[in-house]
Amino acid sequence: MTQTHVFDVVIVGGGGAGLMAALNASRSAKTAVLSKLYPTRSHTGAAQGGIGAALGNLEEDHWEWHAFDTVKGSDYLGDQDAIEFMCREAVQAVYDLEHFGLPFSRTADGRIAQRPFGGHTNNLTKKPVRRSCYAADRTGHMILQTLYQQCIKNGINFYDEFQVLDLILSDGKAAGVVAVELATGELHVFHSKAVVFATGGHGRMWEITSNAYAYTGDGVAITLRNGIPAEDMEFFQFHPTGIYKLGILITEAVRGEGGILFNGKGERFMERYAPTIKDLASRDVISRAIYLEIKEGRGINGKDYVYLDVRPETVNKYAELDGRTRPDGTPYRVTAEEILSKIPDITDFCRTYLGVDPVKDPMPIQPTAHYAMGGIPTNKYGEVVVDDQGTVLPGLYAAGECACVSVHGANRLGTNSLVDLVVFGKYAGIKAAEYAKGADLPRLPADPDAGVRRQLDNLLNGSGRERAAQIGRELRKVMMDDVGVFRTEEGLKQAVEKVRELRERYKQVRVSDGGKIFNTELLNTWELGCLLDAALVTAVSALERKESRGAHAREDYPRRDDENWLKHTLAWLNEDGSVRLGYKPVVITQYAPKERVY
Amino acid sequence: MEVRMRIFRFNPEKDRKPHYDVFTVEAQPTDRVLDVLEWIRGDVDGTLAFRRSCAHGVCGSDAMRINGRNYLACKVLLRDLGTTEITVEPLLGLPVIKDLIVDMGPFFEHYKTVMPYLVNDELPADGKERLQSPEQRERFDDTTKCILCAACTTSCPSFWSNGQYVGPAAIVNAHRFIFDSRDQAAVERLEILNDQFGVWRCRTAFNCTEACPREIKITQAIAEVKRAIQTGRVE
Amino acid sequence: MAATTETVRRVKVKPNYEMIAWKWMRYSAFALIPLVWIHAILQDVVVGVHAMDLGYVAERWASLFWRVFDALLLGFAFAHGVNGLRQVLNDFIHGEKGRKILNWSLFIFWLAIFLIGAIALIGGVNQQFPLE
Amino acid sequence: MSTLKTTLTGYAGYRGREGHWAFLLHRITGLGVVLFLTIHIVDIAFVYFQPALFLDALALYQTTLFGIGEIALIFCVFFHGVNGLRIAYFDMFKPGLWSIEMQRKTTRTTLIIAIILWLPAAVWMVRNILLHNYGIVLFGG
Ligand SMILES: Cc1cc2nc3c(=O)[nH]c(=O)nc-3n(C[C@H](O)[C@H](O)[C@H](O)COP(=O)(O)OP(=O)(O)OC[C@H]3O[C@@H](n4cnc5c(N)ncnc54)[C@H](O)[C@@H]3O)c2cc1C
Ligand code: HEM
Ligand code: SF4
Ligand code: F3S
Ligand code: FES
Repeated sequence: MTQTHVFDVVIVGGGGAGLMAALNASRSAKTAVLSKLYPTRSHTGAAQGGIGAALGNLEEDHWEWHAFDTVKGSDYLGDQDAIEFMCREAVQAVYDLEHFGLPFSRTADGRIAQRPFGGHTNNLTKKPVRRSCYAADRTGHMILQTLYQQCIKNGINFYDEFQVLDLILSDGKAAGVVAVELATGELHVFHSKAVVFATGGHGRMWEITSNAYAYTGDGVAITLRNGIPAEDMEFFQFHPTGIYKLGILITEAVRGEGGILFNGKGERFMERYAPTIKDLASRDVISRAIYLEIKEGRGINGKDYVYLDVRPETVNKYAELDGRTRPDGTPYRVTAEEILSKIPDITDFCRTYLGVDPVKDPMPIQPTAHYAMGGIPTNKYGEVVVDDQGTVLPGLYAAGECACVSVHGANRLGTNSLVDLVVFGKYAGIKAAEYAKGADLPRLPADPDAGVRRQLDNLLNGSGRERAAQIGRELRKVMMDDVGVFRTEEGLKQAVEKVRELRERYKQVRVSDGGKIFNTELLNTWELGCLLDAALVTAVSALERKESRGAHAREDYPRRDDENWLKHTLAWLNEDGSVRLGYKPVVITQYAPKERVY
Repeated sequence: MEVRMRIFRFNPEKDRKPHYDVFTVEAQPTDRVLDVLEWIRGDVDGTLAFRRSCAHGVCGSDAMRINGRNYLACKVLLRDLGTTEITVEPLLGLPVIKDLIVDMGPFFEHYKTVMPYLVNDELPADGKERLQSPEQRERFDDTTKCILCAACTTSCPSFWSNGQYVGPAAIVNAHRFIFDSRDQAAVERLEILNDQFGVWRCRTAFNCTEACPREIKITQAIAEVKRAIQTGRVE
Repeated sequence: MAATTETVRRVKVKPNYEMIAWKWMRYSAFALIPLVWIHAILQDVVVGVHAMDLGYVAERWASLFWRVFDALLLGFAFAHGVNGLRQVLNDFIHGEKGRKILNWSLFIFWLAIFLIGAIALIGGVNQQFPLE
Repeated sequence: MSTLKTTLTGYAGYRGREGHWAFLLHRITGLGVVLFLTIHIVDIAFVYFQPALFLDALALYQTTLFGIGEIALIFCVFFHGVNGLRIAYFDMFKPGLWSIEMQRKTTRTTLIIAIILWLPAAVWMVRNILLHNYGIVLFGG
């Protein structure tokens, strides 16, 4: 029997964005948070480096500079009104977090500590600026914990381990969601005035990824299946420094603290690709540089990785060469202890997974799939926009990595995702509650969970000719090979074909577990379906975009083409598996597109 | 290398009693136990149930007993176990729901009882951050690392014998606020922990500290709380 | 609010039984080391059960020092031990009521044995009994 | 789920390290000593209440079986004492010593000290048993 619950606002996802929305929505609306993981297991907890905000605690900084860096980082694809909004709001958002109890690292005079991060600069001198507010290398962990703590304090209604499988629309408005309770296998209908999606990313479609198993793009897939487009899906960030083979992220903060990249010949190759800020260039630039080094045979021992070196002797040598100074003007020199104290978790990863001590040995790294710039299209209030005219779908909101505002454009700057979560999570929550206040409870369609039951029945009763695990492997491989750091027409065509084929084969899958209680096989297989949908849209969008911009690097179209392509992709997934593309203009306020050099 | 995985199985819809299944798996010494479990679920037996998400020891989903000791399955490499005979069982002391999945409800309930949130409604006049010196921040750094994986609480003999004990994880999270110079509810929390099921249940068995994947000095934190209660000094 | 390096804050927590018991276990531990060890080494090892009889006990208790020593031993060790026993059993008895019954039973048990020991200690070896 | 079975599974089956074993040993030795102490108070009290019974009890204690028990008791008293002292000191004066390295090291040291204290006593007690119960003279006749 399907149970029905009624709320004003239902939030799907208990990560940073979802909890921020919950805290703000629950002030005035009856709110529930549904999450397929216990909220504290969300991937926000994995974020290491920091959250960017122009507090100016250590040196001069202005939110306008932050906005410019973000626009430039986005390769001019970010919507500038939203970017300005975010960077201005970031300052207050960080103070909010501190007031919530977040244990930021501190400066000597007791203020929130800040450090340099890729792509963040002093706009006048073009030198890196200390803008990333951090708590050692556990900033995301602290944000997630702090927000969860506040939710407990405020008695938020949590439905933990409830996986949302469908969105209910009625009369063109959001009317709730359908979820399965993992512990019982029962379906629940959450009937509500407003729905906020905050389901995180979809990086599990790539072989080498920093993303959690749970990052299967459920939110994007569910909205796609309900006729809502996905925006800019071709832009997926590859972080330059993932642990070799495992993909586990080594934060940019390691380079912020002075870490240097070396190729197999022992060269500091970033000097050639970004002469001004070198190892602190933006992520797409470095990922491509590493890829090219490897391609030219300059990986370590000719293999497909390079070294990230944060040994104190290396850091000090290059800090001297670069003339790097501390805030008080003294030369920048570090000791092993200092490094360890700033990146304790990274040290632990290296020791656990590589048996390498980062202050004694260099770390083998390779680019790793990391962050979805694209997603569910929204405006700066988190309202979901369903066409190129800015038309809002009443009652539906999205925030966090699953949403595309778009503030990250073609390439996200480090630390900006956490800003995105707290700023847009907050506004999505506020707006959803406001909307719920003025709206009536929409009519619930007859049999709202029929669609979900059909999906699950198909998986339980398929022919069994195909295995989900095999399809997943093939998907990850083709995405890595053909929709990775560099892309070509040919590769993308192949990828589209392959994903189409995999989607067909997916229909032949049958799960062996027929039980209800924690049927993880059933849900993992359902998630694979989401990945396939998101992958198809990604590959088709990428195939169509004939230019190189930010994270989307086409070998056959190596230049950015503002004339034809300064626009956002919108992709609709049709019932028959075809993808319809549309485009909408980029909002430009004060920063005219320029060539992006670092 | 070839490993023999002996895995605790219990399906409440079918089994009256738990049993063990053995899977023989070809794996690399650098594979994580989680990789092996994933492979078994994907390619051999889809009905195997366990939780996981981040796969690198930061989300706290996959705490379980591996060869008799609590670990995160994603943080133990096969080569670290020193044997190819591997027994995997659910955490001890929480009700088993299915296979390696236990009911985390009681664990989170204990966590919630210790007021695990900052209490301080006074905001600085300028609306900016509250000040805190690096030393004050350092004082509670260790206990901010907790990911609520329950490896500690379910390794504690006091918790095994009496689930009413709040357990080391809850104390760790109380410690995180008690020693935060910005917080104003240290007394309330200490009073909560000064209960017959509070800190005094800790018999310093130390399994918690050994089990903690975040290397939190749990027993030390508990001792500091005990001292604060007795001496009235939070230092 | 200023950032200071002052890290000590004062709080006041009402003592309760568990806290006192915990302290008791530890303070008594310090006292028990000399008491128990000397007693055990002397009686069980140096003298040994084979050399023991009523005369030995009478002789020992003739000294005020040893009587006081044994009184302290009885006071500290037995209360420490019974409280330890209480802690162990409390681990296994989950009901509020069961624990109450247990605590009272243990208290009575402690009192009874303690009184028996105390009376004997005060009364000394029963002289009506013909000593050989 | 905190049943007796869980507890015993954990006590015996959990592969804890030094701390786990120290906890168990401390508990067992503590309980052993209370058990003995209770009996001992009662039997000593016989000197006042029932001197005849006291002599019977003494005769019992002099048997080999009880002799062995007594040797174990002495171990219990030493281990429980040294370990209790360690715990009390850490808890009350130096919480900072509750680190993994210190825990492992001090627990081992505790066991070694207990054994060093116990061995000569045990040897002497064995000698007494052999001498008095079997007339075998090991040394110091
Ligand atoms: C290793 C790593 C390091 C990073 N470091 C940084 C950094 O330093 N700075 C920065 O700015 N950004 C960083 N990022 C990016 C940033 O952490 C993420 O983009 C961000 O945390 C996403 O937050 P979220 O709230 O959108 O999603 P999440 O925190 O992942 O939350 C998603 C939530 O949705 C729930 N959910 C998903 N699907 C469903 C469903 N079907 N039904 C119900 N619930 C569902 C999940 O349970 C979860 O609670 C990093 C990312 C990674 C992977
Ligand atoms: C020789 C000196 C002794 C010292 C230093 C000592 C120390 C301690 C300490 C510190 C504890 C508390 C352990 C904890 O709460 O974690 C304890 C517990 C205990 N002690 Fe002793 N003790 C001594 C002698 C005795 C004696 C003589 C007895 C028996 C009569 C005894 C019986 C117990 C028992 C039963 C416990 C409870 C064990 C448990 O909770 O697991 N102890 N001891
Ligand atoms: S203290 Fe350590 S072991 Fe315990 S829940 Fe937290 S992280 Fe896990
Ligand atoms: S294992 Fe338990 S007894 Fe104390 S030291 Fe840890 S909480
Ligand atoms: S899967 Fe996240 S901690 Fe192991």
